[in-house]
Amino acid sequence: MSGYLALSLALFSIGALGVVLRRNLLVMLISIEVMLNAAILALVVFSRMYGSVDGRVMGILAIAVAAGEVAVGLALVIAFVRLRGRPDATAMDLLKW
Amino acid sequence: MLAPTFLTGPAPLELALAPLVLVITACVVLAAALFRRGSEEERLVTLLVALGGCAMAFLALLQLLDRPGEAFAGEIQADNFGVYTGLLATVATGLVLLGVLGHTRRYGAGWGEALSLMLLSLAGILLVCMAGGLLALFLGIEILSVAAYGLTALTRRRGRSVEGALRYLILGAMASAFLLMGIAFAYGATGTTSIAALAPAQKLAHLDLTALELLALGFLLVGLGFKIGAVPFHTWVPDAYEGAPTPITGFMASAVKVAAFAAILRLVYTPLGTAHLAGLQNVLGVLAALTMVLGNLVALVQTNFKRMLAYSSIAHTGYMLLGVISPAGGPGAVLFYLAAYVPAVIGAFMVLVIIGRDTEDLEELGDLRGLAREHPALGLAMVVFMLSFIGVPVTGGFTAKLAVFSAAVDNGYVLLAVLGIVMSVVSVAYYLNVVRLMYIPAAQRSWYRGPARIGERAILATAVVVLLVLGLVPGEVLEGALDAARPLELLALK
Amino acid sequence: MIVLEGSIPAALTSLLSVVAGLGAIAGALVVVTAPRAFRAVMGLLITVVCLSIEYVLLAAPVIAFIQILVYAGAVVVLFLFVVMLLDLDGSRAESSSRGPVRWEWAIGGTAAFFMIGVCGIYYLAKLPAPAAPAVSEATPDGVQAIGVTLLRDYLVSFEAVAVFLLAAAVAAIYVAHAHGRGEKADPAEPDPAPEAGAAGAAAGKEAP
Amino acid sequence: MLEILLRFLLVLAIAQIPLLLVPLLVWAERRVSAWIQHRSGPNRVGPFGLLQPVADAVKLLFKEDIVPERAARGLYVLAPMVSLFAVLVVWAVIPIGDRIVLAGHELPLQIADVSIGILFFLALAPLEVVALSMAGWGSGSKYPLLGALRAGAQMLSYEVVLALAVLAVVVAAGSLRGAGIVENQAGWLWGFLPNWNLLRQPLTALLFVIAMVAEANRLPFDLPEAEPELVGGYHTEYSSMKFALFFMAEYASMVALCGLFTTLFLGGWTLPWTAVGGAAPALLPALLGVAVFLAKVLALLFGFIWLRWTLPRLRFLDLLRLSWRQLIPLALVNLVAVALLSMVL
Repeated sequence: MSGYLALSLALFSIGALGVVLRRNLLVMLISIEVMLNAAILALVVFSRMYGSVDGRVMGILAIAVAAGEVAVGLALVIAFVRLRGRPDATAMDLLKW
Repeated sequence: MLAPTFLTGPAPLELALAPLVLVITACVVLAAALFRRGSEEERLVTLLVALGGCAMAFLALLQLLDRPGEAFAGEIQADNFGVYTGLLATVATGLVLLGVLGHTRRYGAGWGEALSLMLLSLAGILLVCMAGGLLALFLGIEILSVAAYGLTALTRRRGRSVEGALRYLILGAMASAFLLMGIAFAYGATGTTSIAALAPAQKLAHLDLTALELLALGFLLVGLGFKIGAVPFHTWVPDAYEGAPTPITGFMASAVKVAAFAAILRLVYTPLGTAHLAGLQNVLGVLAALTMVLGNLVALVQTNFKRMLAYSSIAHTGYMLLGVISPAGGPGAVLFYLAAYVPAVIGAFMVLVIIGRDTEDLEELGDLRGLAREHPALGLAMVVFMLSFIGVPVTGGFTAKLAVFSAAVDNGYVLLAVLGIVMSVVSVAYYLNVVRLMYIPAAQRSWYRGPARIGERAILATAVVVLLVLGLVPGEVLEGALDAARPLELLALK
Repeated sequence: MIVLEGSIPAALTSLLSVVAGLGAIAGALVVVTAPRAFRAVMGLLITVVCLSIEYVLLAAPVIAFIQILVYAGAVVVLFLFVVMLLDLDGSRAESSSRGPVRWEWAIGGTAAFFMIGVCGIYYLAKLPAPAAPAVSEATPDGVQAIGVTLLRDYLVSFEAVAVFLLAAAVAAIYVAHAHGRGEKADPAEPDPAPEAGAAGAAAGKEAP
Repeated sequence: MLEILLRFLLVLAIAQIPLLLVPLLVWAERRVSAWIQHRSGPNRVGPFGLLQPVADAVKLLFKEDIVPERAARGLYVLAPMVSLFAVLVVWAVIPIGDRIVLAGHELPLQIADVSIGILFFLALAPLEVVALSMAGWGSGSKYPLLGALRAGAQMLSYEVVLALAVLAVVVAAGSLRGAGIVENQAGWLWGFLPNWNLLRQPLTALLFVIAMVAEANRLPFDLPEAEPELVGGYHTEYSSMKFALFFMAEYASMVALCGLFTTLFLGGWTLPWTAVGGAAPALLPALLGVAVFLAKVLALLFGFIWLRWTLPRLRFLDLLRLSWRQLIPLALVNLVAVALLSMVL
């Protein structure tokens, strides 16, 4: 059990690092997906630990939420690229301070 | 198929009626926008429909006042705290909608989408306010966030709008991941998903799950810190506020903020949170201090009015966090603070909307130069809003700050309260700068022409009157707020 | 393959779970280090598939296959679609994105997350053994249990997800749609680079 | 031990079916197309040209294996393998017959009788798109990229229709197991017709067929590889055995989809008006059931080929419009109607 949780924490950390370090907007979105996946893994692990269905049901709904967030994120990236030419966070320079 | 209600209180459907009405109205508005996209009259009609939806939601919520109940396996919990915050958010949304009543020409593109997203967002906010389960709370936050991303990017051909939305989305989605992780660990530590029952586990009592509890609270705190815009997690606030169209900014600064604080209050004041209250207070106290200082200092140097208000809203988040960490009287004070903050912030953004009605968005501080001489009524209203932000007596802002700071002092946070007062004094500089600019003479500017529309008059008058009432005779509202938050306090003081 | 308990030796399942866990971490590392978005998506796919193997091992096959269905079937394909779409003008738009990494963030972030991870692992080492599930999901009853819980205890959340998806769909379609009526680019801002125009036109043609 | 061995052999045998059908299909496609166009078709190698696929395979084996210079090598090499893998793995949950008794052991005629079989199929089938995207991107050239883009959009659109149609059947049958759905179709409709979902839910079947053709990338929906426009789409740059793998995957996916259709709508291994498939799992009836199943699949495959040589290709935007504007709303209405009806009845 603790091994699974360690896996979840590790994935979460790696994903968070990806969001913070990478400048490619698409990669940042993918890293967020990794973080959400880590959270879903934790839900399933705890569900197993308690022998109840709750965690799994929450996980199923969370998967749907993750997918919806990606859709909006990708739409925004497309709109952004249309305006600025590349999916790059360094091209975000209109808003300062 | 629904379980029969075992309470004498309201029927299950009645509890969920307000969000339901909003979702249905949103669908109607969306369908109308899909099939008939065009004339200003049609836009006006859809706006009225949306306003009607808000009004019905308001009435549905009003029904539940002082009639607490829970339904749907405890996922909806309509206590007074939830109803109070829900009413506040509904009124805020209604005011914003009223404010754009005369602007059907100005905000042509994406009209139907904007209205329906706002209604859906409000439905999410109500779900947050009345959530009885962790998952429902999370989903409410997700609904309101995803709608807010879309609303921020409403002017999708404008680089700043898309950029602000994208920054908002990346940080917001990351915050959601933190929240979900926190919820997972909270479930792991307690074995339950109900907020009310979120107590350190009895089921596995022989095991030490403190580590899980701490991890859960840590993740939840980071996630909620993002959503309320507290300082190390605040960077999205100015970007989103500046990028969004001004009425939307008003919506985000008012209704969305109410939801964020409802969520943080609900989660801090659970058995799980109060079991680690001292630690939470330390962390949140530091965040509050940072938030107040940074928000006020950075607001000093802004030249863009929306951005300045964004930093000022961060500062107000800091003041309200003082209330969050003060179990005795604090939560009630936060509720009252929200009630006083919402009309002022909506009013301030609406002044911007009104003066830019016929032209481009006017959002630089310089655009306000000489405004009060040309439009005395607008100027006067703005003065009231600014004074309320500062916390000058007679306005609601004063009573609110008094309530929060005295709660903080009562709970032993004298130093933080003093810091808050000092920072309020600092804030005088930038708020009064606005007033100064409005009253100095200036060349003719491109403000709106013609008489003020009825919606505009109504919204400004409402905001001013509410602020004055809250400043002069706050008694009943303050009592109501304190009463509504009392169950939360009791949990902590037990 | 679903009825793992009993039919396969325990050593084998724990070996499999370790391998899948390492695979998931490897996939996540690919995401973070990949020079190009396409490889990062492949990394996500690896992580997702490995995680669903873990779910099967955790006796939760339903969520395992929903995970693959949604992620491999929708999320990954959507990502690939956008990556390829943005690449259509041939400029390999994304390869320019190895911009400056902020080193103070890198060091601080690594330290912070490692601390969380290490503390977590240290404390969590004494978690309880799993309780036997009330109903095994490998039976039709188990699938039914999930359905019943979903629609009885989590009815509000289920409906809320529907509302969420509606909001997400409205927002995404609106934002990604290219040709709005009566809209102008903001005159106060610099014109987008010429290749952006090309990408935009291509996107306008292809996006459903 | 014997049981495990028997089961292993049985699984091995069942897994060969789509692979064995591929050469037959290749031959049939060429013969049928020739027949439709009043030509002779391949008739030199073997009787009726039956050995033509073998000749083809030998030829492909000896072709030079090219990796384009601009290709992303890993993705380029992996893509065909992933493609074939995705197709073959979904075959696991399709029951080709009832149970069979071998040496005293009763074994299911299915690779894996999982409780969520249909979900398994729906989950793993889209891996095919990922493989096509890998090929399109990995080739590092323009036509494959366009083909992969089209594949992505097309499959995303039609996957929804397919899933909604399948869901309607699942709702009516109350089971996610392939065998469960087949058993649900036992009995009679109005006393004399077989109780097949094809007859009970004709609209669902129609939706499924349309989505199925789109999923298999077959004409009139073969936009991802449309030769006149895209040279060959995602497999333009492939040669030798890698190309052969793609080729096999395409035909094998047709076989798998037809197997799913047979399971969902045609009563699987049962033959109406006879005892086949209903009775005890003796050896002969079980084998007869398998034969019935295969006969149904072959008939469907013939339909696939017939369709290809009869209908013209759609335009790409029309294809997407068809899905989002017509089929998905229709499928949603259908699903709700089926759910309501099965609640009432």
